[in-house]
Amino acid sequence: MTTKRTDRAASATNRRGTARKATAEHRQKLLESMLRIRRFEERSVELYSAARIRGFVHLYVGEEAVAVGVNEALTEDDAIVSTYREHGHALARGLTSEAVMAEMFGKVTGCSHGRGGSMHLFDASRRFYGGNAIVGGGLPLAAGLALADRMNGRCRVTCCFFGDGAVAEGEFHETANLAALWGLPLLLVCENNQYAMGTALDRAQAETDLALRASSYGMVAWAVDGMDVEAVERAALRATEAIRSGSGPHFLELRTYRFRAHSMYDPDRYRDKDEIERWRKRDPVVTFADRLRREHSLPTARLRDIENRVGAEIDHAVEAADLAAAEPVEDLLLHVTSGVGETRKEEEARL
Amino acid sequence: MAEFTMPSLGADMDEGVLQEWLVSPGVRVAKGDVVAVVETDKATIEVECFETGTVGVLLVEPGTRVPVGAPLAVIETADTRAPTEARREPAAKKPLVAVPVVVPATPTENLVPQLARPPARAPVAAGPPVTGPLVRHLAHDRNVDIARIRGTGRGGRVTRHDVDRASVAGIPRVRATPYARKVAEELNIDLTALQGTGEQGAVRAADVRAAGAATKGKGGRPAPVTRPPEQHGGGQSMRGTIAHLMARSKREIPHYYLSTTLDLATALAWLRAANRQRPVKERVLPAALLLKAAARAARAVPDLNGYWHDDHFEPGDGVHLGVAVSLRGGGLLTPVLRDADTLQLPALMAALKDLAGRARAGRLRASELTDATLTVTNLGDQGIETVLGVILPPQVAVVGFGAVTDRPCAVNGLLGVHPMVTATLSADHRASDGAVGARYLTTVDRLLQHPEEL
Amino acid sequence: MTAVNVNDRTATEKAETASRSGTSAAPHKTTYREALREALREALNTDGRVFLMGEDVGAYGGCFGVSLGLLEEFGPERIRDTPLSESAFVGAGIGAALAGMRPIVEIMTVNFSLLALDQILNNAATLLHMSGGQLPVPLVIRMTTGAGRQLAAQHSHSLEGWYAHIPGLRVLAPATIEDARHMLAPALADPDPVLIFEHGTLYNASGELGPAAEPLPLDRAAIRRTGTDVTLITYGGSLPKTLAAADELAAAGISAEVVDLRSLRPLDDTTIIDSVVRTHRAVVVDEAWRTGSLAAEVSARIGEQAFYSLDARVRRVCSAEVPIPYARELEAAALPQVADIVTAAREAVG
Amino acid sequence: MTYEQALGLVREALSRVVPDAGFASVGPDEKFRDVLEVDSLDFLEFVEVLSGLTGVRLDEDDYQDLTTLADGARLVAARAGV
Repeated sequence: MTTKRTDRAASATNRRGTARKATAEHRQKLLESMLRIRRFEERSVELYSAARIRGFVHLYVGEEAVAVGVNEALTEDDAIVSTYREHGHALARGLTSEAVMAEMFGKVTGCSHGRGGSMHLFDASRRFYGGNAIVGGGLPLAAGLALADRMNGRCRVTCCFFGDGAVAEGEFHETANLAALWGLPLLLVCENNQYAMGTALDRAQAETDLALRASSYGMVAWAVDGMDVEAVERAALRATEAIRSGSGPHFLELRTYRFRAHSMYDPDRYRDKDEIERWRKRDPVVTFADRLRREHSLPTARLRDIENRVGAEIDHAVEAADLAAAEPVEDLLLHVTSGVGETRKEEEARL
Repeated sequence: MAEFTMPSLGADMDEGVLQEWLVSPGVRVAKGDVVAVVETDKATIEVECFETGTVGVLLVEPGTRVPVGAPLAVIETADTRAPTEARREPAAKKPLVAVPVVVPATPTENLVPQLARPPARAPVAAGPPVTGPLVRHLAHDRNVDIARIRGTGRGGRVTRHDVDRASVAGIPRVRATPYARKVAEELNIDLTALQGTGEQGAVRAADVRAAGAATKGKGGRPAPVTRPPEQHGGGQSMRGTIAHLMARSKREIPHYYLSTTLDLATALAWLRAANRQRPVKERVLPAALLLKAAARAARAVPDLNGYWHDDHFEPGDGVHLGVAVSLRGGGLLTPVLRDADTLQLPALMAALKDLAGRARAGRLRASELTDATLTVTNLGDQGIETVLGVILPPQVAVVGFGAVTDRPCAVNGLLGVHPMVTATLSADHRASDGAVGARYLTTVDRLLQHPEEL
Repeated sequence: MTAVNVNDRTATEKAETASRSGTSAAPHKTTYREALREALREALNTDGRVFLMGEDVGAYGGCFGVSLGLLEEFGPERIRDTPLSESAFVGAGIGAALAGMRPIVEIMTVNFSLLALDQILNNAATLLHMSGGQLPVPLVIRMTTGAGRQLAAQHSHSLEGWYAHIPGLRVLAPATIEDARHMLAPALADPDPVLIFEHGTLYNASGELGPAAEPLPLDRAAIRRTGTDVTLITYGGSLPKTLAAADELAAAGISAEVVDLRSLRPLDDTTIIDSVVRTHRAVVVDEAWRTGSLAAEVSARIGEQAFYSLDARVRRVCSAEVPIPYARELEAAALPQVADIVTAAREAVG
Repeated sequence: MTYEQALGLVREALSRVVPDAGFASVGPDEKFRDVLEVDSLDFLEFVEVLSGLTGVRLDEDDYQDLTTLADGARLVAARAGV
């Protein structure tokens, strides 16, 4: 029932999609969105080195095209389930730099009130159902969100991000089968950045063509150049339109690369330098900026405006996060249950 | 001018060793260039700098260990920026990393939480606690083994006070259950004299009560269904027990209250005459008369004589009057006059004197404190005119008598002065209604008008 | 595949199915299994957001027959058979709950729940807190538990204690027909995840089921029998054995009070401690292994809150620390029995 | 029997009933029943003991002369005769 699409077929211009998106103003928005993520992550490195952000932080530098491209295909009403490498997904979805930065500072103004941190960003109002620190942990959750939509006849998409590592988890196998079996309106977005922490793709997967793997569950699946934001956008639009028309789950394998280590904690000795350089040459932000300049869609002044606006936004986010208050310790036991305490005695004690 | 500092390279990293400089003073560096190699507990990591400019003084020699945030080198930040990296300088000229606010020049202790570094402490004395000669002599004197004492002095030293405490507690600790200790404390019984019947000879509550009882009481079977207030556990002292019970009574039992005034002229005159024929030892107090009337009335109106269990009334198997006896120095016991309605006045009086006396001396058996079917409170001696009692669960009523005092009253139309007493009834409205209560009090009144029949 | 819009079922249609379901209110003879089914039917009828999901809950009628007939009555959209993918369908239950549904997920037995433990712990129990209060998870998970039917080690676990260890979960153990019938509705109404453990030996228990008098709130234990000399504390499948032990003790002149925990998290300390304060002796009966069991938690709390009332050390009657053997005599020897409870109680009273 | 002897016996009888009573706190003319919280049962025992010690019969009518130590001593001394 499904045919495996090669890269070339995927980039075939889809008349209606490309025309609508080709305006310079829209392409500059894509660049600004990617640049916001890039600068945000660079600032996170500095703040982490100065020990003002703690814990585990996984940076998205190099994969910006995936988050921004996929987000273009989602409506406000669609849902997103993400992973611990989620700053890009959150910012692309519209969570403010301030809310995400404040969360990493552990402040009450953070998008999870300081309770989640870098790996657990949540925003119910934007149907951003958060990061998940368990590899593959978000997949069943996303299937459930899609199941509810299907049972209630709501025409919307649930998009689940996960990495190449997750494809080896049982939860990927179980969710892919369930989604295909029940025809769930689910967009499975595999960010194949070639490494599961320190384990290269071919040392972890017997079959490294992940799109081929996914198609075996009876769902439409194809691979896309994850470093080209417009290619990602086109592929995501095709997939979401098909899902909205009721043709069941779709799987996109976005081949991309992270320019920094797995986390701030990783000496990154398992990758050789020239491989990193090869992928750096396809830097999604730089290559897209060059393409826009070549096609006269990006005057230098316009680029400087974007850089300044993004820079100011991030400076403000850091200052605001610095000044914001942490949640009072007395509220420690809140949010364990929806009530004020677990037992009536605890509740009485707290009221 | 900006400082290049030792970066934090992991959640648990406090300090690092600068292994190698990859740049030297005067070299131009750009944001993101790798400038040094740092060794952490986990690995050696190439470290980038976050400023563009020329390297100034290298502050730290390779091979030195410095805390996270410590300045390693100075970087002269140039004003012009490379075009592609154009960034609007924020209003205050504030290069990112070098801003004093971000990385204060002062030592970085306040950045890295204190917890990470153990506070300086006097070296802990290794080996057995060092004790002075005086303490050793004292311990020898009191044949107390210093090695077995946990010193409370500085660094675990054994002090004079420790020895004193150990020698005073020299007597072997009695093996007893916590509840047994509590009952012993309440009945002020010395545990050490008791032979325990519990596990490995442990003294149990039953043993304490048995010791408390003057004579060998009934078999050691645990006390039957209802527990007198002071037998209830919970709370450290008798006060705690009474509080617990009274609170439960008020929470669960819907009390109704009735009060009436009884004319005792006939009864007291009869009693005074009867007492004249008796030796002082057998003299009967007015209180006994009231108790007998209360008991006989309970037999006549059985709805007030019993218990409230699982939402229904259970009549008592006889009229067993709990008589509230206040203990000197506070506290309350309610020894039980069993089958009080059948006791002749002298026998009732004797029983009352015996129970009250032993209650105050803490010599009551457990069985004498249980199974009251109705309680009587008499505060006449304390000069109180009216007492409205709180029902002791699971009973369903409590009778109250105030002081017997001469009061004005109408005697067949003329003003007279008679000895009167206010009798009250508090009853559980789940078990009975006002009419039943009223019938009870009028019965007491009628009985007291014919004292000879009591 | 057309989407069935559950919410648009007209009121009349709902009323019609309710009457057909025969949930009569008059007191009637029934079994624990039927009581569970009545509860499921009532929930499915009264709330369009409710649906049942699990392995063989539809066509097969439920591994223990609880959902027999529900597929025919409510259709495949709301009685969903799942592939053997515990992590996926429990996670899907969580996701559907986040999206406004009121799913009831049946995990065939607690033994298979280990495959979904990550979803239950790291998602269901934790999302509300990690999200700073934005994402409550109104999900009910039912699973069968316990031993005693010679199913050998892998099918005889009692792991309620593991789940009762996790903040963010409510854990229930209906031991009576009344609780089997009346715990589901309040559990569904709870905005947080609720786990209901049904002991395998209870399904066939039969008895009288009256109309919902006014069922005890979920976080209250129940005194199933009053007594004055010793408090026997237990839950779930061990309740019948504990009541039998109380009868034997009564014959021997010892008045035992039986406390049915009903809620394993949160524990109803008030009822437990009040009882022990009155009787001064406690025996905790728990089919799990002694080490780190719920019985350990209950006896620790008694030690902390009723210390000065204890006239004997707290005793625990638990399973022997051995994987549950197959052979009948061996399994019986491993599990807590009436005689063990009676012995422990007699030792306590002394 | 002299007044002093009688007073001694009254104190002796009272100490049997209220063992830990500090006599310093009770003046000869103070109502000892209130000061020492002596209720009717204790008072009856006191009368019984005093009667035993002094051989004097004390009826209920005499009670109003037994409210203070001094009155009691005077009553007993008078009743005991020479």
